[in-house]
Amino acid sequence: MVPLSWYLGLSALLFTIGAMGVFIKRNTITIFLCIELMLNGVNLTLVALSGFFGDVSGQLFVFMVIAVAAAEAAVGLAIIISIFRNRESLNVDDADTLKL
Amino acid sequence: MEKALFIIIAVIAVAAALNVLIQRNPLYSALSLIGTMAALSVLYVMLRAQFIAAVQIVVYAGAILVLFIFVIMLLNAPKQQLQIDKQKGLRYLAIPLAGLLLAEAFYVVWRVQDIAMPVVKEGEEAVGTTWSVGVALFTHYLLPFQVAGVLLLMALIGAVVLARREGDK
Amino acid sequence: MDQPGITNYIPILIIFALAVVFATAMIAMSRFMGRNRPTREKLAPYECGVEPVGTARERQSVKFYLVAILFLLFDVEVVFLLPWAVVFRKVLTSPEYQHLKFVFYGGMMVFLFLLVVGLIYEWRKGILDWNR
Amino acid sequence: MTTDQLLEWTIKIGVIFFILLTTVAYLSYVERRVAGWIQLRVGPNRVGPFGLLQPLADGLKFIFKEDIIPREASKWLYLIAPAAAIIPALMSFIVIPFGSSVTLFGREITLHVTRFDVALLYILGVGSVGVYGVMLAGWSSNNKYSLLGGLRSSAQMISYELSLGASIVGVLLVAGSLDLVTIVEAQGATSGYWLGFIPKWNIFLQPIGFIIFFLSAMAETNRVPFDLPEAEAELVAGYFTEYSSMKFAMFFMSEYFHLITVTSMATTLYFGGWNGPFIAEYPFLSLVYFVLKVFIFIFIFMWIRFTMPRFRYDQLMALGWKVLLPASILNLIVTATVILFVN
Repeated sequence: MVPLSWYLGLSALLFTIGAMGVFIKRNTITIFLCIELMLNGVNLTLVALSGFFGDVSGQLFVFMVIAVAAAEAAVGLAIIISIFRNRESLNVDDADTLKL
Repeated sequence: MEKALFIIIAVIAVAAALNVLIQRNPLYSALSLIGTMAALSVLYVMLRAQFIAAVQIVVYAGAILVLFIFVIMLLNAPKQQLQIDKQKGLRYLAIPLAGLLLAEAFYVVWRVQDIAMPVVKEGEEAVGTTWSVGVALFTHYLLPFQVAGVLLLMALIGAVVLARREGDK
Repeated sequence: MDQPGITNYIPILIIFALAVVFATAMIAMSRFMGRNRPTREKLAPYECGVEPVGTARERQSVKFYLVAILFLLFDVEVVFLLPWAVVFRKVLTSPEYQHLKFVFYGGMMVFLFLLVVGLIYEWRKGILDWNR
Repeated sequence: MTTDQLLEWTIKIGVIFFILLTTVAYLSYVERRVAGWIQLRVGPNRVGPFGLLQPLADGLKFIFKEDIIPREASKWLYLIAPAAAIIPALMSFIVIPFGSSVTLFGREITLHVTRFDVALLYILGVGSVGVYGVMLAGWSSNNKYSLLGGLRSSAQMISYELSLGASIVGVLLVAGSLDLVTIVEAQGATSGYWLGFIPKWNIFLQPIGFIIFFLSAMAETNRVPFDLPEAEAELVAGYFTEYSSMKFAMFFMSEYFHLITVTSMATTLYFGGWNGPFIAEYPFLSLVYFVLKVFIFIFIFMWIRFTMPRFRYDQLMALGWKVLLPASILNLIVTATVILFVN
């Protein structure tokens, strides 16, 4: 049996890698990918706790997180596309005026 | 046996996640993230969350990342041109912050009490099957489910409004 | 993995390993078995015998992106339909859930209504017309 | 899990793998013979009796052809793309039930590799991952035909995946399980007959769902009349224009694997899978029935290929989004309402 702490440790590691990426990377799309990575790290925690406690709630949360991630990716990438159309750049620093 | 499998999968997941950071081309980063998604889906199966594991593959690997790669391919952005980095400081902040986050997380993990997974009796619907998720979705989680429907509709409208050119009506 | 249902997933790992080995072997075979005498013309992009013009790495129509975005959102909605479809008939027959019969039916009809509203919106906005 | 069980899985997977490869090789031969027959030509008949050794000759020729990597291609992605196409195509077969169980060497052997709770969702997931091979091949070749073919093909595949998934929901409403073995058993003789002789196959409950499924499956596998991505007249060979040698063969094979997958799914979901008369007495017949049904479907696919003209791209997208998707949602609502009042 794999102990619960291993799963939690792995999920913390994945979350940290994602958070680091948000700081280090300058490309908007990569930052977005790192946010997905952070979401997945948290999802692992929820599923692990759900499995170990025998309660389905954690998995329902993950289901909702996945739906939110899909909505977020759709709208986020639409924003990135319209910024790219006006600025010809994917750098986050060029998108600092709160308008398209 | 099970621990060995966990370690292999965990190494794949972390390596793929690190590769997302290392690659300069966002296309390679996105492809690398597929590896993490697939590895996590294996872990979900090991945690008996069978339905969520399949949804992870269908939605994350099969739809969300497809959309990412589509956008990267369609934009064909020029190679990152030289420019003055406005927030270079953030980069050096990342390492200590990551260290802090990890230390905090592992302090919690270290304090976690190890419990055994509950044993499912023969003939009883296990947690994590399609049946258990479906029933929970319409009993305890009916409101979040409907809100998710509204959210998806809003995302649909928002994305179309944002992505269409101003010119075409 | 002590639960009986979970071990049944192991063949996925077996076939994945087998498929990876098979694919690698085939790529390696084409690399090393065939002859290899590259010339400049042979390695140029194929454009029906005419000298290649420009590069293929250009920005493409936003239509493709809109299709992908619609696919993503509707795909999530289809995934939400699956667990409902699986439980629906058993719920109707089992006495335990008899009082929730119309919750299962009505809840999904509201969800489907939202889905159809989204589809009609796209339709009216002309997103589904490829020609425009 | 015991070593015994592991061995059984490995042997089954190995056998199925071998049979599939042979079948795919011979499908290319059968397809050309059918084409010849429909168009009053001969088809391949030189290599061996009736040209039966043609697939072998083709295979050898593929191996010894020159392998070209175009100058401006992204080398790694160009190499990975055929693998990304063929690996998902191979993976879906482990959950398809080819027959009931037979007794062999004194032990009972089920004619499917494995069964689990989310088998159908697994097939859908693996199928949706298959789109990467097409996208990467089109993009990495750095060829205009490839790129346009890849984009068109992936847009088509994802569009029709939706109506495919939504049409399957109708079957799920009737069957109440994602496990393919359960779905097949529910259509078997044990659940009785209507009017005493009509078997309880889902096709009789879901005729509209089946038509949607059939059209979407045809578009999913990029077959005529939905073969826009490789419309020879305009796009050369579509996303694999630049590929040669074994890598070309891999794309070719993965298309045939997809063809077998969707026809097996049509058989399993709508036509009772391995069910048929006398399977209780002679279990081996179940395998025969399954293969027979699958081959009838494959023949229909080929027949359509050589008789129908091609769609225009805007017609193709309109069919998927404006006809099949709304129809499948409507089918779903009607099915659910009927079940609510009949049960």
